[in-house]
Amino acid sequence: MKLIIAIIQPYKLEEVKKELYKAEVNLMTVSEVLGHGRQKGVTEVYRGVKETGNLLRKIRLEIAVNDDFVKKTVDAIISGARTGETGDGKIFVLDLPECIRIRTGETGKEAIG
Amino acid sequence: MKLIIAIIQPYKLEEVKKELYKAEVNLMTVSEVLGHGRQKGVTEVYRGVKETGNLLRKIRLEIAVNDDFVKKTVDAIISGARTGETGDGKIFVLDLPECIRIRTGETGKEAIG
Amino acid sequence: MKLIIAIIQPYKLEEVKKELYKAEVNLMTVSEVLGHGRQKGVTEVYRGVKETGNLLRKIRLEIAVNDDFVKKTVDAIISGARTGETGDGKIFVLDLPECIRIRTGETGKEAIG
Amino acid sequence: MINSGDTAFVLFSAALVLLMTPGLAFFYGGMVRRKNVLGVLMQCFIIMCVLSLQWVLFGYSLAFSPGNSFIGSLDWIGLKSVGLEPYADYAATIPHQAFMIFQAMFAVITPALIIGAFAERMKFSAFLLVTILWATFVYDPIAHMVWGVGGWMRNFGALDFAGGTVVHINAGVAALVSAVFLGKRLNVGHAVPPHNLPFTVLGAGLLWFGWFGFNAGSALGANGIAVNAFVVTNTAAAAAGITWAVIDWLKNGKPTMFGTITGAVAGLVAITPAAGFVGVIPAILIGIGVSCICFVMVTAVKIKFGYDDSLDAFGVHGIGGIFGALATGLFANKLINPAGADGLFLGNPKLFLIQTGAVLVTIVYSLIVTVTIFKVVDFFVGLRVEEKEELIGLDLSQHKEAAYTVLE
Amino acid sequence: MINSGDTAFVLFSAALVLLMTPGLAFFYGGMVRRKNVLGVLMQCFIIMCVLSLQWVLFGYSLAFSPGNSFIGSLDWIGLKSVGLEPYADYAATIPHQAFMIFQAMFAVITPALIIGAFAERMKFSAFLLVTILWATFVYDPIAHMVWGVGGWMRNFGALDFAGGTVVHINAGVAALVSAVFLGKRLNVGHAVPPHNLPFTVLGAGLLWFGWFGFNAGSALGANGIAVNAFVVTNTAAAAAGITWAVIDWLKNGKPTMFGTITGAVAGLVAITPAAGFVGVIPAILIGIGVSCICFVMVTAVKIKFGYDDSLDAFGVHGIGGIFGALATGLFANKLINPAGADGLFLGNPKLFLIQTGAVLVTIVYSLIVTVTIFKVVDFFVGLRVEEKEELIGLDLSQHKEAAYTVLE
Amino acid sequence: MINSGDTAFVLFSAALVLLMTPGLAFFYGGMVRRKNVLGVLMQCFIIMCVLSLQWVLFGYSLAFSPGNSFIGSLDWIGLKSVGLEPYADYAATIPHQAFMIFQAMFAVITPALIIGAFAERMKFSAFLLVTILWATFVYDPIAHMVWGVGGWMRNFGALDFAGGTVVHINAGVAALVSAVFLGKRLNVGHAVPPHNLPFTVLGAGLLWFGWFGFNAGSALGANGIAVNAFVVTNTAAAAAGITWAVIDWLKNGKPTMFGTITGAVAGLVAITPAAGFVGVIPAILIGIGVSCICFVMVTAVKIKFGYDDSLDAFGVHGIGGIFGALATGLFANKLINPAGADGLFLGNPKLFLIQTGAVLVTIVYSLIVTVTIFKVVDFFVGLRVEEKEELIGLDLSQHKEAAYTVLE
Ligand SMILES: Nc1ncnc2c1ncn2[C@@H]1O[C@H](COP(=O)(O)OP(=O)(O)O)[C@@H](O)[C@H]1O
Ligand SMILES: Nc1ncnc2c1ncn2[C@@H]1O[C@H](COP(=O)(O)OP(=O)(O)O)[C@@H](O)[C@H]1O
Ligand SMILES: Nc1ncnc2c1ncn2[C@@H]1O[C@H](COP(=O)(O)OP(=O)(O)O)[C@@H](O)[C@H]1O
Repeated sequence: MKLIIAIIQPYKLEEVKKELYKAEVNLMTVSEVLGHGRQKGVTEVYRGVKETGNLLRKIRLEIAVNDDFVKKTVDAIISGARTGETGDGKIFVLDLPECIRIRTGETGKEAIG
Repeated sequence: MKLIIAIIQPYKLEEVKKELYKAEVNLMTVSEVLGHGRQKGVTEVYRGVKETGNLLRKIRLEIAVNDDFVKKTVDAIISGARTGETGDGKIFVLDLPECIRIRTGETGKEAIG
Repeated sequence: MKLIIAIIQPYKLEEVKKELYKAEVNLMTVSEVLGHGRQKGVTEVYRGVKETGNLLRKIRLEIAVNDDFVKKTVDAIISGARTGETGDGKIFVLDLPECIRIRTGETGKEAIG
Repeated sequence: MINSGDTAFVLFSAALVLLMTPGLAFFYGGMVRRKNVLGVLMQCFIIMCVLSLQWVLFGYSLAFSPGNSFIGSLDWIGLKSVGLEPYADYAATIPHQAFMIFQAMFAVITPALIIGAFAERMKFSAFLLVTILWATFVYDPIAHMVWGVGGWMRNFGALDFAGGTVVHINAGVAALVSAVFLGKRLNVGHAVPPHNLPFTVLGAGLLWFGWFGFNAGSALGANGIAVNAFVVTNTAAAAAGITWAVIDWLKNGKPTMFGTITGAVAGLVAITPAAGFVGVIPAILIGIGVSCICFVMVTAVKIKFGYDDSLDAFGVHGIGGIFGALATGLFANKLINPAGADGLFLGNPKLFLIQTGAVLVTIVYSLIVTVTIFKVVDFFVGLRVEEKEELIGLDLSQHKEAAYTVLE
Repeated sequence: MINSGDTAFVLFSAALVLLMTPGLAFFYGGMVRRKNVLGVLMQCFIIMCVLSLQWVLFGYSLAFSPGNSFIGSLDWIGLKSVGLEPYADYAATIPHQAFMIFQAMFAVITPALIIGAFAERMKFSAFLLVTILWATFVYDPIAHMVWGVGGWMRNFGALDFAGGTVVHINAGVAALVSAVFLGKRLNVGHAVPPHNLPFTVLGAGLLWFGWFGFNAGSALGANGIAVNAFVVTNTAAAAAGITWAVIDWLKNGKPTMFGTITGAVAGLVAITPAAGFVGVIPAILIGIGVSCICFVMVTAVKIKFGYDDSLDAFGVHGIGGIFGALATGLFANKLINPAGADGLFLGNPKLFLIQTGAVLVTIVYSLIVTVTIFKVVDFFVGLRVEEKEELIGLDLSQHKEAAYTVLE
Repeated sequence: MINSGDTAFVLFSAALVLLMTPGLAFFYGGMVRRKNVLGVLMQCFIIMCVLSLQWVLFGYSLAFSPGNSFIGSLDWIGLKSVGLEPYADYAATIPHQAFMIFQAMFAVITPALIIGAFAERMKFSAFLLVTILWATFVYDPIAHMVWGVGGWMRNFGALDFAGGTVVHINAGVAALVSAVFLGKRLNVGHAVPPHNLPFTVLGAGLLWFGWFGFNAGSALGANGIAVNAFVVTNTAAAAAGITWAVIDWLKNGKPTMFGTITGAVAGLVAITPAAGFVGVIPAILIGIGVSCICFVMVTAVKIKFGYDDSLDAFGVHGIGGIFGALATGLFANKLINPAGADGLFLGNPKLFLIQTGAVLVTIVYSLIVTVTIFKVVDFFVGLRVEEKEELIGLDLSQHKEAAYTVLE
């Protein structure tokens, strides 16, 4: 099993979710983070003074999947999140040795889906 | 060492914490996330129109433990978080090759606790 | 590749960022979390009644790096975050088998930086 | 002769009505998604600025100076001849400028109401143009026809105590037009959860408070009519608030905060034209009625027809205003206000016909001119932000600001 | 004869008092946990609606129409005979309905104060029933006894300028009863950090502002007594605010924002019955005194006895009201208000005894009837939400809404 | 003779001005980083308490009792001789205490304005000391000189309708001093994004609303001058708000919410001294002018000189006040107010010189005494919090509280 962590643009969340559903990936955990990457921040203006924030709002997805779903999931994220501009984000894939469903106590493959 | 990530119902946090303390697991990192799972969202009503949100508030726990604590920790989380209804959440267990305590520079087993 | 997760004091974020830039680590993802550790909470007072919160605000950094950057990164975090008092936080280092840049589809070493 | 009590009353009423625009900003601002809240606040606030100026420069003259029966003259531009002596045709006991500034606040809030319909997707520059044109070519003439010396609806006998037609129907129709013109927001289902419902409640509280100035102040003196308007305003808001809560309870299982304040605001809208002409029992009936109708509008009609009136500016203000204007024709009572007329239920069907006529004329006029304005502005500037700007949100894309920080 | 200055004054005072209920909603709403904020706002707002109606339908009649010495008659239901002419027994210079609507705002805020005691755990339906019964069987009779023509406490010589007994003691006692009846919230330690302390500060600011209408407005005219009430209101709030800050500083190492506003509100409560009868130095002493006593109540007595008065409705309003009513018996001064009486410190122990009597009677009456009401409602509907509903929070479980969104 | 209309007017004006301090608290509080918001709210609120007391105890006496030409006497301490009869030298138609409490609100908000300059880094104890000393040794004497019977600037013919010199220049200069004394905040670049911009907008809305009390109330009666002040206040705010938006648009690509409200507040500041003396066209010019100047101050001058006026208390209030006081010397018009004087543009250069003189004297006086106060307090208590306290934030370090919770 793998744990996939993706950092995407906030305004791409809806599209990524749509693509994931298409790929039959329905389970995920989402949070709001700030990212520092290659993307230059939007210039914001406060009382006439420009400020180029270097921590930008991003969405972090955490998705645990079985091995045969990894590619599908990664592809779905990419096709939902890509604009071709810097800031599109990254996907990290980690090994996931164990997974447990709290409700039933199931583990492993059964638990993940 | 293992890094345990648990997604639980927000209103179960207090109980999970209690169970963890009982199991002598005192260190943890907590954050608020949104989860998409099997659980159907509560139906909310805004200006008379029903809305079934599909991202529900959850609590994410991150707990690094030594190998001999893994079972204890998982069991504690389960006994605190289980209601038997969908939405109870998941536990993910990752390998944790290294851990460092910033204050002292200690590493590994010493650092984790 | 490694995924480095660091929990630090919120008020140390600026310094940690400075140290990381010095070490040429520019990419990172930041979020706000609550931590339960050895540190005793500040005593807060609400309507004359004291409350020692046990979940304290912390910052969580997530940094994916190539193997040869691990030590640099860890050292930079430590030198930015250490005060010597409990609460300074922890660094967790996980294996990162794969990393993908959404924008280009690059993977592995190329994608990480 | 200037009366200090009346002057104090009208000035504070004006201050209360001014406060309604920030109130509306929060009422609306709480409802939108977090990335668009400044967009809404900014539109409300800039209207306070732009319309305040438009009004003293030429708006007041167009609306209230004696002109023909459709529009005023330019004799009072820059407040020429609008001094500190009373102008008895409007108010005999307060300085003329007190009347002018009280009316200014109405001119400010009316276009602000429309914002609710096109929230979260309109270009700021287009919004600004539309606002100025609309104030000049829709609001000012309608105000003149209904309230101005020589205005034909005024002479015709139409009753509009505090702005049912001029303010609410007028703005409501423009709202519908704008929702249709701009099309639906992207990625938006039926209900968009308010990003900060307490802000919306705060806004509703300030609106209720300010509405006392709006309605009671329209008596233009601290007299019995003002007291009556004050009392029925409070009563109608209360009745409408409960009514919505009850409908929610019956239909959706629980009474909601958002529903209750929506109802209260609908009640305030509906009592506006009637406030100086009806008593407390009709006020209750008006409150109950308006919540029922608006509930149907925003939960069924809007969805059926598929226009995206984001924050229900038409569904609450337009419909509430129409209902209130007609209800005035039903319940008006000369015992309350001898300067008014009796309504249908007191045996005078004529008033009801007049009210219906006034409503229709306002709708038609507002519709035609608003459509024209939108067409022109669309042609020259374009109405809607780019898709990416909309997804990112108006705060960053139109104003280069974020409403909230994430860390400390 | 209607005086426009007095009428303007009373109408705006009524508007200010109306604003106190949203103010209270934010004062309380900021203090609760995030999942319960709409629960509190909704209770406050629905009270604005329900009590506004109750009052015009029959509440005002029960409280103020000439009846017997305990309660009014039903002669004025639906505001029958309550017109736009003055009713000299209450206020000779303003329309009768102006007096009525000013009093309406008091009838609204009083039950809203009680919310603080049962916040975060009461069933909405039960809350609604309790509120209506309590307004009718506790508030209206007490208001009649203290303020109504023929009311026995009024005839007895008890002084309650703006509602120390009628509003604060009355509500405070009910608050204590409700806290005891409902039991402790789940998973709650001694201090629950406010989820949004700035909201609480906003509420405190609006309360302070509105309280000028509450106290000065109770003079029912823009006269010297009103000015005096205004001045001492501000002074007592200030003195009490500082006092709490100082106590915090001494006892807990730092002055706190939450403490300071708690003190200020306690000061406003305590000066309420005295505002028309005392000067500025007594106001300072009252402010200092009330903060000391309330501090002990909420930090020691409450914890000692273990009842869960969530937001200290009893600890601040009940105790503050008792203290203020007694202090009126100490400091009242005929030089300030010839229609009042001299207090103990001016050599008239009788007033102090009368005040003590009035306090005791109010406590006993409110206690007995409130207990009965809670028993009845508990029996028929149940008072407390289910455990799971409480853990999830009232916003979702009672109103199917969330106050804030998490993403954009 | 007491006039009820005037009394109602002044009392409500006082209430509106009181509300400005919570308004300012939110205006400032929204701007700071999340960890410091209570620090700002607390400073504003404690000033409401401390200055309200200082004023009734001795401040009013120092400022307004007949003393010498620099300062009042101690004859009116504890409001001795300040009763409910009019004091004709100040206001002949309202109780003396009404004038006193109206002025109290000015004494409250003036030191609160300074907070903007030292926000996010000042020790609470030092702040408290500075505030009390400053109110006593700077505000009270300046108020006496400008407005007090016998005050030399008053006799000299300087015009300051509602506090341009006394309030804004005075506070602005003190703000600059405090920014320089305290030094820069740690880890702060040029622009610090407001943690909650809607709070700042709310504050701006309340300030605009309250400013009607501030400026129109300064007529001390519900008369023509009051109406004029009300109208030009609204107009100048509007003109300045738009101006800033336009400058932002031209210079930075987009109009901003933060800029627009900054401009509006600058406009309110600048019109303050002129409100009773100029008409609506000068008001527009004043609004346009002040936004241009303040824009340059906060975007260029401040950065050039490198002082850290955190929230631009000097840049907006100080500079806006100076500009307004001088503009009064240009535009004042006896047709508006016969008790005033004609300005330079009406052919009377003398007034402009007098105004310039008054501005300079105020600056010099405020500068010298404020520097002394800061030196003394620095010596005895230290002005700035520890580095770690500053990094953690004032909320936790100075008040042991957090403004918001993170979970439920
Ligand atoms: N090495 C990394 N470690 C952690 N987070 C990263 C890393 N690289 C990128 N990110 C996250 O991905 C976001 C997008 O990265 P960025 O470099 O701006 O875009 P792109 O991947 O298109 O070049 C960043 O804001 C950051 O949150
Ligand atoms: N495969 C997964 N990857 C990431 N998060 C998951 C996954 N499965 C479940 N979750 C998280 O766990 C939460 C509960 O899951 P859900 O399916 O609703 O309940 P249950 O586990 O009881 O069936 C989800 O809301 C989501 O946050
Ligand atoms: N074993 C752990 N698992 C997860 N988070 C941890 C663990 N140990 C520490 N943390 C995080 O690090 C923070 C600091 O830890 P603490 O024990 O207070 O300080 P120190 O590491 O200096 O002894 C905690 O608040 C918590 O967020």
